[in-house]
Amino acid sequence: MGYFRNIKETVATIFEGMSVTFSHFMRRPYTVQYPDRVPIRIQDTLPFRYRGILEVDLEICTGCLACERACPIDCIVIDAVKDKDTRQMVLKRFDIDIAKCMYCGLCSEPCPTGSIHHTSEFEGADYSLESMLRRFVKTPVVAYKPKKGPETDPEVAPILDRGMAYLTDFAAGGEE
Amino acid sequence: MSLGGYDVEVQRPGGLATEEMTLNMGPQHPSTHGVLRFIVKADGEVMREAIPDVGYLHRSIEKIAEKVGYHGFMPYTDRVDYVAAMPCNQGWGMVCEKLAGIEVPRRAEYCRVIAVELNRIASHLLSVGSMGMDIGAYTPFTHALREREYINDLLEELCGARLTFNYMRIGGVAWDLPPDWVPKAVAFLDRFEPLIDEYNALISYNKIYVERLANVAVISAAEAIDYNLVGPNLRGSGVKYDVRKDMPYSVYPEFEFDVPIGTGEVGTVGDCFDRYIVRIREMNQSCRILRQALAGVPEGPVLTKVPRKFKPPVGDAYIRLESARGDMGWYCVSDGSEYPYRVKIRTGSFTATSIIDKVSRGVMLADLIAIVASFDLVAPEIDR
Amino acid sequence: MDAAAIFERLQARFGDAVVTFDSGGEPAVRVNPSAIFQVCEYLKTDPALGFDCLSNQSGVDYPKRNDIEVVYHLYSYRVRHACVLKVSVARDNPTMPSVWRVWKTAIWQEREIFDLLGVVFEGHPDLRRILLPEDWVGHPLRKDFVEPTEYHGISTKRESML
Amino acid sequence: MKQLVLQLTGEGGLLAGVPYPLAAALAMLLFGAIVVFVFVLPVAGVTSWLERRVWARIQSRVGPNRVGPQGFLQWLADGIKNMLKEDIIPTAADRILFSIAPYLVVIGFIATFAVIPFSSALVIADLNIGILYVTAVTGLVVVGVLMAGWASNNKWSLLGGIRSAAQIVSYEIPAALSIFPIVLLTGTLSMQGIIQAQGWAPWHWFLFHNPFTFTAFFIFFVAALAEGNRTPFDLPEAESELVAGFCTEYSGMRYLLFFLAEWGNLYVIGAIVTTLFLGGWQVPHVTDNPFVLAVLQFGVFFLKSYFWVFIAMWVRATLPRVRVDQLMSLCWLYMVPIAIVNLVGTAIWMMVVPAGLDRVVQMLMTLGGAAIVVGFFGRVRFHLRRAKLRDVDYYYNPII
Repeated sequence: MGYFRNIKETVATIFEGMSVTFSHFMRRPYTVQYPDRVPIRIQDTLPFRYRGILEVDLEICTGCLACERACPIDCIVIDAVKDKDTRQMVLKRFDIDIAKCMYCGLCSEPCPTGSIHHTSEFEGADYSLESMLRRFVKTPVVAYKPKKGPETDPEVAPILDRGMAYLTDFAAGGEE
Repeated sequence: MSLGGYDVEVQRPGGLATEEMTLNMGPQHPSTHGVLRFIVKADGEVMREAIPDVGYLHRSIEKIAEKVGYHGFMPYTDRVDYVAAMPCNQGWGMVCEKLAGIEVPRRAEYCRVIAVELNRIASHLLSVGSMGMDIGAYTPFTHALREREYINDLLEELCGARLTFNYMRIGGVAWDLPPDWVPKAVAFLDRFEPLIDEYNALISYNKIYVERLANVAVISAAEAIDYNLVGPNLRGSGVKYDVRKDMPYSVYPEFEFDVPIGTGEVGTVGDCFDRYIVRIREMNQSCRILRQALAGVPEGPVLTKVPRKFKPPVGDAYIRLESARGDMGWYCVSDGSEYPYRVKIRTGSFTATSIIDKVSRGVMLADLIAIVASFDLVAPEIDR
Repeated sequence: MDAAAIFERLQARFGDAVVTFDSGGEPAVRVNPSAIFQVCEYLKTDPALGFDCLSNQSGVDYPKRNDIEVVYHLYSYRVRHACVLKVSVARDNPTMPSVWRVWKTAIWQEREIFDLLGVVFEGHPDLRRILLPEDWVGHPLRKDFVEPTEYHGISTKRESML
Repeated sequence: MKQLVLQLTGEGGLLAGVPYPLAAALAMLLFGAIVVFVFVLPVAGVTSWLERRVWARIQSRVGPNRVGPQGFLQWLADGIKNMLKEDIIPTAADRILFSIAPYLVVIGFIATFAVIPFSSALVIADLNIGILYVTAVTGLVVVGVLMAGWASNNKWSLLGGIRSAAQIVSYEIPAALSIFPIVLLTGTLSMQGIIQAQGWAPWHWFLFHNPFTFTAFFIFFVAALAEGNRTPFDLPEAESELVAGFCTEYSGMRYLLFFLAEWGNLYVIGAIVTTLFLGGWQVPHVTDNPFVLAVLQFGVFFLKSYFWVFIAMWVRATLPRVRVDQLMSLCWLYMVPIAIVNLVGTAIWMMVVPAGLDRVVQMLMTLGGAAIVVGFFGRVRFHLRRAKLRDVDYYYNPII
């Protein structure tokens, strides 16, 4: 009869549901007590590909403007001028508006040296929009010029290695 | 008031003087799934009509597409449906590839399928979880989100983001599968599959839950097709149609999987419970696809050479793919320039919202919540 | 049935004045705007065609050709085939019949086209703006749409810090 | 207490010269205040903390664990925060009704503490109509909730208030009908009398007295949950439907009072269930020291009632919410008829079943109850195994 079947089903399914919920008393919670009660900083647990706040290694920036062109929302502005005397590219300005950035990663893909890349830093809260503007060039610097063969400068070499690690992680084939 | 072409007359036996109440549900209501508003005309607890008012999340993504170019639009597609961004990525990739006639490497197709199916599970988890929450059971929601977090971890390792993936590119995917990633994904499936059964034991077949959903908002197959319901909503009405099976794309023909449909096991075919249980079963099927895909990832490149200044020939293309919310249509017109001439995204939530007005007549106020949840509406997808 | 076969059937029924074949891009059937309702009704009711679903309806603005093209992507769940219809309406007076009596889904899809492109669908039961506010001026997906600088006193532009 | 007041007002007492009725009234007020602040408020508060912890663990979360040891003082922090918040009364609201509604709700639950027997001696007033008093006084909650819903001048609030009124009034009937079998068995309405009719051992409890009282227990518990607006009957404040139901417009302290009443009510439910069906404060005879005995009895009573509080929390974490029409059909089609069957059945049982068989049935019922518990833990073990065997350690495992 429907009447008693309803009662039976109600009791049986509630019994089953209650046993599932009770079993969770014997399982460990899965949540992380961010930010202060974590054994390791969350940033250190993030994968290599994590797209956090952008960073630029000026030492290996070639000033090619590929990232500026690739950015769909124009949050990167670069002023690179060719010095008439030394015939070198000089970076006068390299600004990224982190407040505008949407962390898509399209800028780091075409970078020839991996100079612009995402870090695992994601804590970006601040009190003003102005402080979200990252100005990487403090004083004009000479752009990096890729060498034939391996990098010899002991200061630049590790940075370049890191940059290339980001770059080789991308799937090959995008360029043409 | 005449809205949507229907005039509603309130019939009252005996002339009991009651007043119709206009309730404004949303945009700040707890269970409107994003930003969605219903103008509800209710007679006590019984609704006369519920007129959806959409547009609160309209970000003019289709207009943006005309300004940012083919490559630059990829991250915007994440924002079309942020619960299941991978299918949107794939949709944009597919429509551009169809326009330009680009062949995607097989390994890239496998990567896409793996990412999309993981994302589909994540989206369905959110859907069934929030369904439980809307019906008043909070525990299933956290359990579902807990498993979703694992998927997010996996996708984060794959593409560096948890929500707005931007994983795919025109002609393939941006990153190859990371080393040691495949065993992790298999381990997740091993963990997750029994938890679907646990989830069913906890909530799906709970009598109260079943009673809340069975026979509510029954949509017949003809009605569902007429209103262009897609995906699990359509299959809940008993129409066996899945783009992955019926208009195969990518490498889906290589996988074995079933298309679950609503059978009316606790009520009528096409009720809220059918739409719900179809999603649960689709998670099982996605696991099946994932196991096959993860076992058989071929070697090779994951991205073809596509010019950075991507200029497809003049013409138009329309593709369908099965996103988490069903048959998603991407229509793109190219005028041969660097920028798409026109992009139209036909999403499942948009058409599902249009039927709410029809099915919500004469049901209880609490049922509207169940109806909205059962359609798995995602507000940004409605408004785009 | 592929697009050519569908076109042949339509041609036999309606004649060349109403339908033409468009092979640029995806093969499509171009329909005279005044006859769109009859064509759609035929497509739905004919048992061999059986297009029971309007899966996508979109509008494209062509200022150079001075017309707005409304594109219908149809699908038949019964026969499992698809077809594309294209209708061009004059840009300065974009009016065409609504097909909501054939497919209910057209109610909302036509509202969206009306909202974003300004095509007026005659006979539509509820032709209001859907995504934009009721008092919005202009139709943004038209190519000549200029974004207003402010809306109700709120500026639509933000100074770039860069 | 009477002696204490007499002593104080008598010759050489602290309050010599004060008329006895005034002193007695003052003493009552003072005692009531002490009870409220020392017992009722912390009980409601701790219940709120416990509920959040229990919920959190069921949901794989941690829950409040920052204020005090294991977050034990969270309720205090929340209370102080809410006290300090601005008390907003909407301009469109009915100011007077809006202001007094929360107090009515609180009175409705605090007044029940007057008859709850914490031990054989610890009871404020052992009324001879105790259980009737409880059902009557909790009716005050309806008035408060309906008042809050109406006075807020908000449609969601109104719907919540109406739902609540319909619900509480309906569920009073099965609740009362389930009390009657116990009254039949004991022949008294007094809470102490009902407890004294039971013993310390489970087979002495009315829960396992006969099949009808066993069913009556569940009917009563479910009806009490419904009266206390607890899930699965939390329709009046159904968050996903009515925003916050009757307390949508409330904030600050008044909002707090509603929740104080809700959690306090939870304890009252547990206490009444314990009294009626679980032998109340009955302990085995271990000591004659009245003080030790009182502490022991209080402890037993407290634990038993908190067990049912825990069950209510656990139910809340498991079940979804019923719909309004289902709520009513559940009450009138299922619970009321079954409660009447229980009542008649108990009466027949008392007449038909001989005393010797009675004892056998009680033992069998107790064994049956134990079997249910064992079966339950079997299912729990099954779920644990299914989940645990395949647990993955690939991921970052948090340390709590």
